[in-house]
Amino acid sequence: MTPSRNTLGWMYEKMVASRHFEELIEKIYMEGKTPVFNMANGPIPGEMHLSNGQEPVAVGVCAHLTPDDIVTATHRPHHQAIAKGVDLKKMAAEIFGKATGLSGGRGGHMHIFDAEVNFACSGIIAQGMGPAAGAALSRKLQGKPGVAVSFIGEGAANQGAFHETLNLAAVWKLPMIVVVEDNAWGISVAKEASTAIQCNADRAAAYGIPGHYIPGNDPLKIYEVAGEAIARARRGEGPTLIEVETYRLAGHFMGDAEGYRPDGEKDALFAKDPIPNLRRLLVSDHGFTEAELDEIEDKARAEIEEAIAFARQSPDPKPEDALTAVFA
Amino acid sequence: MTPSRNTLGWMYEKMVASRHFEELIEKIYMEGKTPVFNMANGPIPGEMHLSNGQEPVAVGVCAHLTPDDIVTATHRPHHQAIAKGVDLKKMAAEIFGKATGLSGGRGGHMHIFDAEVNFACSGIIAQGMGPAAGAALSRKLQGKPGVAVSFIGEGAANQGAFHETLNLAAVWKLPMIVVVEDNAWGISVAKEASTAIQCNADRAAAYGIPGHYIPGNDPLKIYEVAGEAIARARRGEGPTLIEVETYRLAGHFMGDAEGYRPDGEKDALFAKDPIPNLRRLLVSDHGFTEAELDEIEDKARAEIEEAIAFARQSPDPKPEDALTAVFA
Amino acid sequence: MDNERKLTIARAMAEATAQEMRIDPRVFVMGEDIADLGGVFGNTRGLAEEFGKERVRDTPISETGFIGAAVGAAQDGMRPVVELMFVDFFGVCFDAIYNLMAKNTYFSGGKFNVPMVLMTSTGGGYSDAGQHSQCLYGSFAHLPGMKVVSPSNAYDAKGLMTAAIRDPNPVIYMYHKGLQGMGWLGTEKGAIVHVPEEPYEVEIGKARIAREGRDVTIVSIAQGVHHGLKAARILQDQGISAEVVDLRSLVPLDRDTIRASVAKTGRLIVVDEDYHSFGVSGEIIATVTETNLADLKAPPRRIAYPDVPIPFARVMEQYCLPNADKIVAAARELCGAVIPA
Amino acid sequence: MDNERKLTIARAMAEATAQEMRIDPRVFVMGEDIADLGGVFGNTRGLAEEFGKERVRDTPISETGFIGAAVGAAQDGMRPVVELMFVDFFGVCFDAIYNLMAKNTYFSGGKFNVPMVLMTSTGGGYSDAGQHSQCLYGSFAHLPGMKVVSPSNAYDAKGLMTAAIRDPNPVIYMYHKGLQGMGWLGTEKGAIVHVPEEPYEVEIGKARIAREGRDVTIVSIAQGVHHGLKAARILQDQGISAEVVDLRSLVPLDRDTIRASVAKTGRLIVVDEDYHSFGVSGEIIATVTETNLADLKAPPRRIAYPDVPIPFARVMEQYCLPNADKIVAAARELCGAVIPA
Ligand SMILES: Cc1ncc(C[n+]2csc(CCOP(=O)(O)OP(=O)(O)O)c2C)c(N)n1
Ligand SMILES: Cc1ncc(C[n+]2csc(CCOP(=O)(O)OP(=O)(O)O)c2C)c(N)n1
Ligand SMILES: [Mg+2]
Ligand SMILES: [Mg+2]
Repeated sequence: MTPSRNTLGWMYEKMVASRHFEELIEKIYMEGKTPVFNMANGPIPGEMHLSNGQEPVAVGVCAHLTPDDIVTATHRPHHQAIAKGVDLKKMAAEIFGKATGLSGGRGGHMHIFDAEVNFACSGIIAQGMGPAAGAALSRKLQGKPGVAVSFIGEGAANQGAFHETLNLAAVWKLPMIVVVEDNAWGISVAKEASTAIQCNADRAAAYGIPGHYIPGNDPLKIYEVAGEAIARARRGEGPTLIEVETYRLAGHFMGDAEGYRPDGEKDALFAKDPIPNLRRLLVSDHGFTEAELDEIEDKARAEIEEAIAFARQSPDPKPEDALTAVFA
Repeated sequence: MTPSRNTLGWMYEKMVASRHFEELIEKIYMEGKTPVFNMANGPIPGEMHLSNGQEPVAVGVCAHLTPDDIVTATHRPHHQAIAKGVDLKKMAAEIFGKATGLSGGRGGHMHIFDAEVNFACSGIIAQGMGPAAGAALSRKLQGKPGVAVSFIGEGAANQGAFHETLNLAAVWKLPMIVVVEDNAWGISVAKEASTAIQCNADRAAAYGIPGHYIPGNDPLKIYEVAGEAIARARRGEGPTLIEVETYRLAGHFMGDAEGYRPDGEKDALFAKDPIPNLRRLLVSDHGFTEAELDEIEDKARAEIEEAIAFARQSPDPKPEDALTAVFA
Repeated sequence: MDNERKLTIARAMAEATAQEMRIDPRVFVMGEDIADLGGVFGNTRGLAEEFGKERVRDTPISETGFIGAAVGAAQDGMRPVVELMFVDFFGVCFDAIYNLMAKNTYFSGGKFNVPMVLMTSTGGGYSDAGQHSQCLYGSFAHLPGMKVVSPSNAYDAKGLMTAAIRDPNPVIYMYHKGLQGMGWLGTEKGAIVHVPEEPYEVEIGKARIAREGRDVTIVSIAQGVHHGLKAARILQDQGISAEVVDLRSLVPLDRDTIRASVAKTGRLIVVDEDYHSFGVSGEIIATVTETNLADLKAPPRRIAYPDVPIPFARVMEQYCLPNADKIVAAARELCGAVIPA
Repeated sequence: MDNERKLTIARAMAEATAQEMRIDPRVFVMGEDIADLGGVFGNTRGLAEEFGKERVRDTPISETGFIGAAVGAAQDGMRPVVELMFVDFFGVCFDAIYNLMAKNTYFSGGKFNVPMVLMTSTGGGYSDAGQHSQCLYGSFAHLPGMKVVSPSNAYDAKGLMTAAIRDPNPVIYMYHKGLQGMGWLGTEKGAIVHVPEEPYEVEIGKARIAREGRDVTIVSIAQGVHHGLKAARILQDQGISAEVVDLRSLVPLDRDTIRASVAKTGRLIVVDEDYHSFGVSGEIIATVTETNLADLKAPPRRIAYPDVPIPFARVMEQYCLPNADKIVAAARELCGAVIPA
């Protein structure tokens, strides 16, 4: 399955948008946090987990999804949210903790929820999986279309919820895909120090479902494999487990000194940055012109900048609104 | 690996003892519970999960263990406790809730703890696994011999703890064995309704460790496979996952009407009762005489009856001792 | 009326669920042994037969998985009724409950809601030991974002279940095993009461005066209400008039009803089968003293489960449990009555 | 003395652990990111370097697995010090904590004991939102079988850690992120105090009078103690003398010290960053009113976290958190002082 020209352009656009989003967030996050880095300060306080380098997974999978499909994400959700079509302005505003944010500032960066496009998060490792299975079950019970995709990190594949949910989805043949973003690290702990086997895709055997490992952080390959899995799920044939090699170009969170990385690892990863890679490929193999791609980039960046500007300008929530929206 | 004649006799003895224990418990449990069955009444109140039919797993595995090795068991622990060498009198007294019981009546049937032989339980599904891994880790850290065996049911293999613990044990190469007693049912839910694959032993692939399925509720085959796994663990080569087909000849707990069983299942199981089977085999293939086996049986039964008599005669705990032993 | 239809709590719960399932296709039920077996405690009996095993589904022993799934289904527009067989098992799945179910409405600023019911059995008294006998009322009530109810009788059981299923929010529905009306768990007769056939709601967050009185207020929930009522009958013979408040809900907590009662009686006894410290009993006492200090004629008292794991041995467990005698003794003390030898 | 050695809580915890590891080979440490990284919150810094990665081991993200393992290791004679990175994650592993760790001593009639320390970070104030900012003091303190401590300063941090490691029982050691002395979480200067080099214990279960006073008692733990001390300084200027009680332990709870203080002042404010209802604040108020009703000159008050999930937005979170101003206002009210406009 090769993406159409349109889809290729969309993928590139969303990757650029996602990266630009992270770059701006990164810069703004540091405002008010120098010379002394204190998370509580600045226009964007709290923890910040950037997704730089992991864009291929998000676009390769979400290219197959409609707003009606379900995605659950993690503590590192921006790239997936952007690829899923979460409202950019409201999302940016949420990350700034503004009244105009998706949840009026209650959730913040680790709790991006957009009911319009069925996007939800949990900051607790692997705990988005259960809800994804449940949404898939909901569609099955209602006889309504829709697949649910749960994105997790490779570190999350050692959490009990991973096992329970995959077994449940398999027994009930739910239209669900679990996508493991293998960026080689769970904070400072390397995959091989935490995971008994090399490749989590092999764990599909424990549930009698298909499992695929995709090396190379390659958006087109991801597109292909995810497309087949999602089509399979839509046909009612049950869940698939996909693991994707990807690169965490940033620290685990902002402020991470990354002392645990072997020498040279970061440089090697930057040399494999998937965005320039895809750009080259689009020109060499898919007939895109440089001008066209520049235009796509400009558009992507402009949209992001608009969203960030919206967030900046938006008002703070009323403090006492903290007490509302606990119950429906 | 074939058991020695001595071991064969031991296995038979412990199987008979275990069965006789359950038969007596079953009878006494009903005292005070007729004509109206109320769990709270009688000399043995509370839930009661019998192990009739599952004796082969216990003896086949525990034949390889010393008192110094560790076993963690479940809500259905009697057969394992007996095979592990838990003090029979104190165990019986514990099940009666007596002052002379293993924990002075605080634990009861689902919480059989005997520090003398490193035996512990949890009534929460699969939650004995973590402690077994930890005991294995303890031996590894101390450079002391000892393996830890965690017995669980096939239903427990869908619990998150199963996954987390096996991964942990595999990453750390712990001297640990997980033995899944596949009695086909988790209360009223059949294995195929709860488990995405036929055989939990295949889940070993998710941890890069050996996995073995043993059909037929066959104590000799269990002895062989467990022996290899335990020897491997003692050599420092890491954990093994073993699943054993076994038969639950009783209800899930006393009072279970077993309406969920297909017609004829119980009869078919009784026809395969492992105790008469082993007896026949010992005579036909291993040169035991009927008289010898009668003697073994008598000895086993006598010991059980003594234990039960001890329990019966023992005094109740002091009510206010409920408030003690919370902390060391 | 003697020829009125009386139900057990188990049947009342099942009836409410069935009635909602008939009118609302979004309602479905899942949990361990809730289909063929009808629930270990009988509260889903008959549902699988009527609605089939798609809508009434047995689950693997994977509480994190299926309670998490209920959250996702609820967010997707369904109305799951899900069972955690014993409340004691909450430790294997609490994240799905308190970090997802209870918070996703808030995290989404109200854009998602999570209309689900989590049924779970509570309580001891039948020697099921320390991992199968707890109430844990306080553990659930302490954490924001979920309603918490527990009926003391079948009328409330049905009405609370109907209200819980219809509620757009997550509701923890705790049913006490000793009140279920399953013979094998013993039967508290007072829990088996008249239940109308037609659907009705009992408002979540409203306490009920189970018995009026003047001298002392006994506040409790579920099984404790029956201990309170028993004590009140004994006290009446001894010339002490006890009011019994059945909380029915812990979240929201009907603080007004509690306070009004103590404002009248001037004396408070909290009866709580959950652990003594850092739980329900402390909260009720604080609730009263914060606003009604001047009304108190005597220090408030609590008859709660001591801070120890629940022992198996009958004599030990019974020693620890609240009961009418303990309440009577406390009430007499509070009222300055002579304690008979 | 200005030239005395001052440490952060993070360093004090690491020092205590290292000292115990040197003298006791049974002590080992495990948790996520505690080896190479030295703990996200710095409390295991230097341990892997000194003791190697066998004794200081990074774990997979498998809290049920490795906390369960700690229980088994403790029962087998080791003394694990294990970390749950944020207390908010307790929902994925609480069974191992409260059904195993906390109960196995009891279940075994004292034949096994479970000498382990579970370290976990608590608290908000830096906009980490609803799954990374909770205190959950009440959730742990409510359940029997585990001790629960939380230091407000580095001296206590070291002494409590030493005591916890040496204790034959399981101890939950809660450290408040805002007090850790990690610059990136802000730094409460009052937490950085003199810490002797040699090992010492601070007795678990003993509260400390952090400041003496006559008019009102402020009871708190961890971060709340500093709010209390700040408030006390402000109140002093306004002619109100506040006593500040630093609980240090929730289990065992030093009820005597609390009661003695209120017996003296007649007024009680509980400051609790955990959720308002069914938790610590209710328990403290009940503790006092049960025995010292007559001493109370005014109704007890609590400044606690409201019963809502913790919001991300700074203005919202700060609105909800306890702080010195709220305490000052409450104290003035209790003391009948004029509230300045
Ligand atoms: C249950 C739980 N344990 C621990 C954490 C703390 N934590 C946050 S992110 C993280 C690492 C996750 O690694 P991975 O799943 O590979 O995702 P990545 O950060 O690489 O995207 C950890 C341990 C958590 N949020 N939840
Ligand atoms: C976490 C948890 N969930 C549910 C239960 C209730 N329960 C007790 S035994 C049982 C079935 C267990 O099945 P299996 O593991 O196959 O063991 P068996 O009873 O067949 O020996 C269940 C669901 C429990 N004790 N713990
Ligand atoms: Mg990762
Ligand atoms: Mg089974």
